[in-house]
Amino acid sequence: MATAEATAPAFTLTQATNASLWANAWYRLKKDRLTIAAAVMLLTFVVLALLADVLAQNLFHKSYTDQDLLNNYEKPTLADPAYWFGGDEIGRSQIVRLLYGARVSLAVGFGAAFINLTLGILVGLSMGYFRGWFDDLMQFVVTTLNAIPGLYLLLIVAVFFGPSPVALVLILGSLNWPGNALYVRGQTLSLRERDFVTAARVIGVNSATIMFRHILRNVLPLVFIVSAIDVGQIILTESALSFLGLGIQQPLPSWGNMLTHAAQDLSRGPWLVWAPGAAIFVTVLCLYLVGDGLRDALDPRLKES
Amino acid sequence: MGRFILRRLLQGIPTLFGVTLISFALWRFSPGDPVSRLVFGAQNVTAEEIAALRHFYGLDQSLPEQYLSWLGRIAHLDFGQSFLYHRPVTDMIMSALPNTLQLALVSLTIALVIGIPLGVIAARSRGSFIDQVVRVFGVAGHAIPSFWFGYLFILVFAVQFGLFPVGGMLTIGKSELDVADRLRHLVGPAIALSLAGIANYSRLMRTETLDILGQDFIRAAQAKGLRPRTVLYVHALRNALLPIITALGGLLAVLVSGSLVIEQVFAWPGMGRMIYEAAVSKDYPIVMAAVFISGFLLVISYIARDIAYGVADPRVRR
Amino acid sequence: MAASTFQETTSTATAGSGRNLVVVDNLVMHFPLTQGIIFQRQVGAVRAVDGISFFVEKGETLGLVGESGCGKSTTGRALLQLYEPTGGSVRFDGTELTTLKGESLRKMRRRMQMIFQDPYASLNPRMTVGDIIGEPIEVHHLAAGRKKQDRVQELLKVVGLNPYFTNRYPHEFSGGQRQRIGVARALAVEPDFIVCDEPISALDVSIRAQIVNLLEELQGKFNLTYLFIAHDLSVVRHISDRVAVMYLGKIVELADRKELYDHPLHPYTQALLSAVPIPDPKIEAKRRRIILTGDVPSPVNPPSGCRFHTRCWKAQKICSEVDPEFIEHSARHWAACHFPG
Amino acid sequence: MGSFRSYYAGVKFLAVFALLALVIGACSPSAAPQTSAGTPVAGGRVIVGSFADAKVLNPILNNDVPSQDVLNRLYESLVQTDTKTGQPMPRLAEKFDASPDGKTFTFTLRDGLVWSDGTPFSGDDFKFTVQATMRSKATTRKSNFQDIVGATDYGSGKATDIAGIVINGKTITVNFAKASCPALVNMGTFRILPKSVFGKYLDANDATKNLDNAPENTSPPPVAMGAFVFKEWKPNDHITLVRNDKFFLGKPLLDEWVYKIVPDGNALAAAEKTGEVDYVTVEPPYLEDLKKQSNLSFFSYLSPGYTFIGWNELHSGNEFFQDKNVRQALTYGLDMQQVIDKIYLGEGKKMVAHTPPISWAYNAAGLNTYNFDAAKAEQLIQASGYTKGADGIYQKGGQKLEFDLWTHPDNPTRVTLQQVAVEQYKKIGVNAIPKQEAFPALVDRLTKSKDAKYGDQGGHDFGAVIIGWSLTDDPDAYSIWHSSQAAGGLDFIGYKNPAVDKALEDGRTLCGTDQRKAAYQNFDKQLNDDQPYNFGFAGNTLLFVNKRVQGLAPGSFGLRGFTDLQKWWIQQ
Repeated sequence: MATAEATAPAFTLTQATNASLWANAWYRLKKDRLTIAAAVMLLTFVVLALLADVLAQNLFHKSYTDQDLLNNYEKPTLADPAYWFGGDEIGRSQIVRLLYGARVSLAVGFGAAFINLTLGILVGLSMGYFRGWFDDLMQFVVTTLNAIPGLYLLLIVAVFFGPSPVALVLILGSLNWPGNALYVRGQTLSLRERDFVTAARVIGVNSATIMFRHILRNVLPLVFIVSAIDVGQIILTESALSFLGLGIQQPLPSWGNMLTHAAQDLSRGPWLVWAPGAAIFVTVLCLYLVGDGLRDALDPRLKES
Repeated sequence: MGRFILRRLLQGIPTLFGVTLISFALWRFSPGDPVSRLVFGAQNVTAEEIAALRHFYGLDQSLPEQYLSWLGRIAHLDFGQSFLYHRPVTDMIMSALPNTLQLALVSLTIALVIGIPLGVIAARSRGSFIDQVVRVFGVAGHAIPSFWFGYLFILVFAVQFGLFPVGGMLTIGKSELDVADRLRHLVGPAIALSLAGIANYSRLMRTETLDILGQDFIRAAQAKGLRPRTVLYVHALRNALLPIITALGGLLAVLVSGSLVIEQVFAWPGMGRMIYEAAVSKDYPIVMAAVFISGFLLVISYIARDIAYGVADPRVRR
Repeated sequence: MAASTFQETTSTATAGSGRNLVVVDNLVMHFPLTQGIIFQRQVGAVRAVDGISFFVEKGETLGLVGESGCGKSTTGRALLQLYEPTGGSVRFDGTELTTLKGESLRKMRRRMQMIFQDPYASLNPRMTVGDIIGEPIEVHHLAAGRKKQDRVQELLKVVGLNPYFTNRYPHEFSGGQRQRIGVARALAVEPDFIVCDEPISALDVSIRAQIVNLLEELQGKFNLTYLFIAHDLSVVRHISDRVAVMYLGKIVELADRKELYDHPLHPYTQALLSAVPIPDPKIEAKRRRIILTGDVPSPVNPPSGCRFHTRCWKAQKICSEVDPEFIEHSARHWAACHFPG
Repeated sequence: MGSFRSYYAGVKFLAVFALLALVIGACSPSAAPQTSAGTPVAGGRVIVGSFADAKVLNPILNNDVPSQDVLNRLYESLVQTDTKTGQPMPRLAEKFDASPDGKTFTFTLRDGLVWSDGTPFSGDDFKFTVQATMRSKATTRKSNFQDIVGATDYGSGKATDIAGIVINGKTITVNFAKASCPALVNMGTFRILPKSVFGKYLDANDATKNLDNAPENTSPPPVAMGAFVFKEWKPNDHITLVRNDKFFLGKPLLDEWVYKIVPDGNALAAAEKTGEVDYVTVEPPYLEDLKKQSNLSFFSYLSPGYTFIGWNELHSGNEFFQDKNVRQALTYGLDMQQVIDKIYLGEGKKMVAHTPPISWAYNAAGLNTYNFDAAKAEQLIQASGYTKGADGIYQKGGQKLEFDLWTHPDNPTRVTLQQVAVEQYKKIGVNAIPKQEAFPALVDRLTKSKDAKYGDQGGHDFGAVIIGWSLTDDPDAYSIWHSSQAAGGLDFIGYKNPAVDKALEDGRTLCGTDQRKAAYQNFDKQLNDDQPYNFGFAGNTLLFVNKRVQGLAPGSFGLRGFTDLQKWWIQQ
């Protein structure tokens, strides 16, 4: 399973004040071609995923469930667009399934990361801002959740809810937030002592507005970066769950279940393995690179030498 | 120090309590139960047999009773007996845990030994081609789903070239003490398991090193005539120590509970497989014990981390 | 009426003329030190402010002076209810603030503002100047839309900044300019009272006078009352009408400016004054400097009796045993010392 | 992995490993006879690869295939079905006999039987095993013995001995209280424990004593009757057995028999290729690749068992499953032969009724083959008064031919069948909605859930389910099809047919071969016509063995791959 513990960014915002954040970041980012390339790649995948319906109907003329059992294990061929990437064990078009798989995998990744992010921010902000008993209680909850092997939680919860995409988003989204929460809490603890927060209180701004307008605005850029990596981790976790038979279920394709299925069928359809494998690999890699690249760009300590 | 450790251990008790309560509730309220699985498919099982089985497994008690009697046994360090295996859970854990630890420690070492230099190298040449290659390489291993990496490793190194065994811990018939054979078996799973660590530590070290490079003391040290590389590694390492220790604290617990996927692919008889099988079979004595032990190890690893913090950074010491 | 009841029960320092805007009576601010995670127990307290009383008259500037860590900033913040005081009372224009909660407290905030020491830290780096100054206007529903924009621009003009800077971020300004933004934000709600928490200490020496002049000018223009916090006496001399000196959570001396500078009663005030350079080189050369020995004691465990006795050259046995009362030695001149003068 | 899960799941369905006499089985044609190369020599070790570890090495407590694989090496039984012919063969008993009324069974032991430690084997060991089973609180095996006269009384402590088992020298006579033809297999093939070791756990006068928690359950004693003796067990890694020089069929040639656990299908196939394991059974996806390996021998044979789609007749909203026409249409409308050919590479056989085609009780005569015929399927549906709606789905009186089709995701084989079924049924105007649920949850759904309308009659909350049976060597199918099993038993689809009940009861009480055969033929004809399941297909066991291992004789029944283990040898 993913070891999310080690992904917390190693710098804090306290020194970030002086930089013109986004302008400088963009300036730095433009020079980081690897990050730009990764971002473009990701964007391409997202666009392809969004266009899945259009492409499937107009270019490939197949849905992701259309079967052709008589001609299964069709080898990749240029003759028929639907079989550019070959066909699977019951004759479904691999490329169409990849497109819809992109939709599912990315939606699960981003969806769950969004929940992680939201929960992490809400809990972390409240912990750091209100401190006291709420902080103590949530610290306890977070430590306790961290102490249960994630695998076991996933297994039981997956058995509980059944492997639908929505359930999967909810499960993965509700399991990874403690890391985000602790990170946001740390940032909030230091930010809430800053004078601009005091100034807001003097003005009479209420707690919610202070948390969301003043503190969150300062935490958000970094949390987004953590989340970029989180998305990658979740896509990997989905594939691991598919491997265990608990991921997204057929006929709905996800890159994870396509890869798992293909890997078990290596000798009959070796071409089936490479596309979903590459899709996962490239996506996760790009998410990491974009996350790290953004962090570099946003980190005021990394001066141009 | 002794009092500090004792106090932290006591603070861990509510956590362990919470962990076991959650696990128990999840186990009990999720669908499926061990007896119906056992009985399903076995022909001509009588109602009396089913009742006897429920009694044998203690499932005829009310839920609070079951939980309390489990807690009572835990107080005597008795984890009970596995439903599925009819043997003491303690024995089962004692046979799986050392295997998992062995794998975890080796892979951790690999991750540190490869990840740290990678991070420093990338930072030293920030923005250059080398940096970009290292950035991609550091993360690449982790971006491959681990089961797929395992399959590739087996196909290429075990089947194609015959360099390493496909799986297991020892060649059948070899002595337990045959270190060379043991190492050959460790290579595949340890590398697969270390990929996440390599990605994380190289990224961490890269950030830390970039930070160091921007600081004046590097120039000061160079002025003293120290070799730049020495200065960099020593200082970067020292500064990166705290975040790495932080990361290790959690990581160790994760590794201890085992990496199911890798254990599965490489036929490694560790904790992950044990917990997994127990979870799908609803063999709760094993699940509860494993959760309890990994929770306990997490508490311990946090304490160890805090002590290490004190050693690494005198400011933290109280 | 309120003042008279105070007179009977508490220190005389709270009794001023009827024009008092702020009356602080026996204000105590302790920060607890705790141990344990689930079951916390208090093992002690940082006694940042330990029973102080004073008043601020309408339209005046009260200087509050003391070394770092003596509790003067805490006093300012506790006064504005940024902390919940451990004890004592704070009355603002006749209203008891310590018992105010929620909306009524928020309404009072309109009348009390604060200017901060560090102009870099007190402005949210992610907000534009327009948003920063506009926020109080919005919070108190003073204006909206176009009118709010106009008001923001007007305020920028008032503090001497280009009114078209509203879309810029704080980092695009110099320290002095930022402090002006901070002042504009404080003025936005048209307050009566402003706590100036060392507003110039973080600025370049060359700009300090500009800001002090701005504050004085605004005081006249908008009839403001200031509590001006500073860590040395030289700064407050120009702007203060009266000066209070704090040591380790207590006010040790309080008097009109001239009285205090000319006739300091408390040895600590004398020591502080001796450190203030005098522009006349002849006098400066003859000036006797009192060098305080020893460190400031910890506010967790303040010394018994007079808190200053550990560093005081006049200290006698009684000083370590009896805490001297804060008494009016001459008209409007209070001091807490067994051996004043 | 998926293969592991499928195997694992299969374990749960494993019915008793019965091995009855009277089997006239036919071995699948693709099982090539092994050509022996060279002269057998002693020595060496064979490594058997398995997806899962054994659980408990005590036949009384055992419930899974891996444990059975190992147990069968350690302990022996009175009789044993022949692997290829399925006929009952002498094992420890050189003679055996069943009375025509199915109530009395007699076994005569061979001469000079000894355990591996030299202790003589006697009828007391058998009796002790029965006693221990009846006293166990953790067993699911009592059905093998509970109809023996006095057995339940012994189990509850009312009696201090089992009156129905009489030992007279080498002769064991067992008397049953009621007729039970399958008992010869169920009882006769039960593995017998050494009383000399386990005897201490039982007390004739104290019914609370049993061997449920005996340490020997997981660390068997070095006292074996089988070809091998227990040596060591590294959990989840391997189990090592060593040769039993006193094995009654002759000293085995192999020195060691090792059971090695490789839980992942790909890794297991790879290990077979590299020679890390010698012996594996695999899923169809690995077939072509392993067949290309010149160092491996391939064996393929049908196993008693099949994968099916069950139609729940007691599910509100799916009452159309009570209509025979609809059920038959759902068999006609799914091209099972194509599924077998394309996905299982022809390694299987289409099923149209319950009894396995390899069983002696099977008779194809009079059985409809239900060859794929989509038009016929639609005709049948229309004949029942259904008309096609605008969405292309048949409906009658507002009720659409629409149902949830459940299976469990950890078995890719079943998931694939589910996908194909959904598509093909759509083409005949039937809407099957694919649903998947983890195995433990699905078991609960099949056996514990209650349908809102039919719950009190035994109805469960699912429309249709794809799942499989592993069957005993004996054709008895009472526990799956008898109407008494609809509430709480394995007849979870709520199928009830008096004619089927009658046939099943005859099969249990009329023990003559011809009578039983007629009974099961009757039974199959009823099911063939009723189609309470789409009976799906029976898959072949696909066995690969390294060519260095010689002397194998695998087959469908009994010891299956491990027949005549004492004759196995390793080519140097």
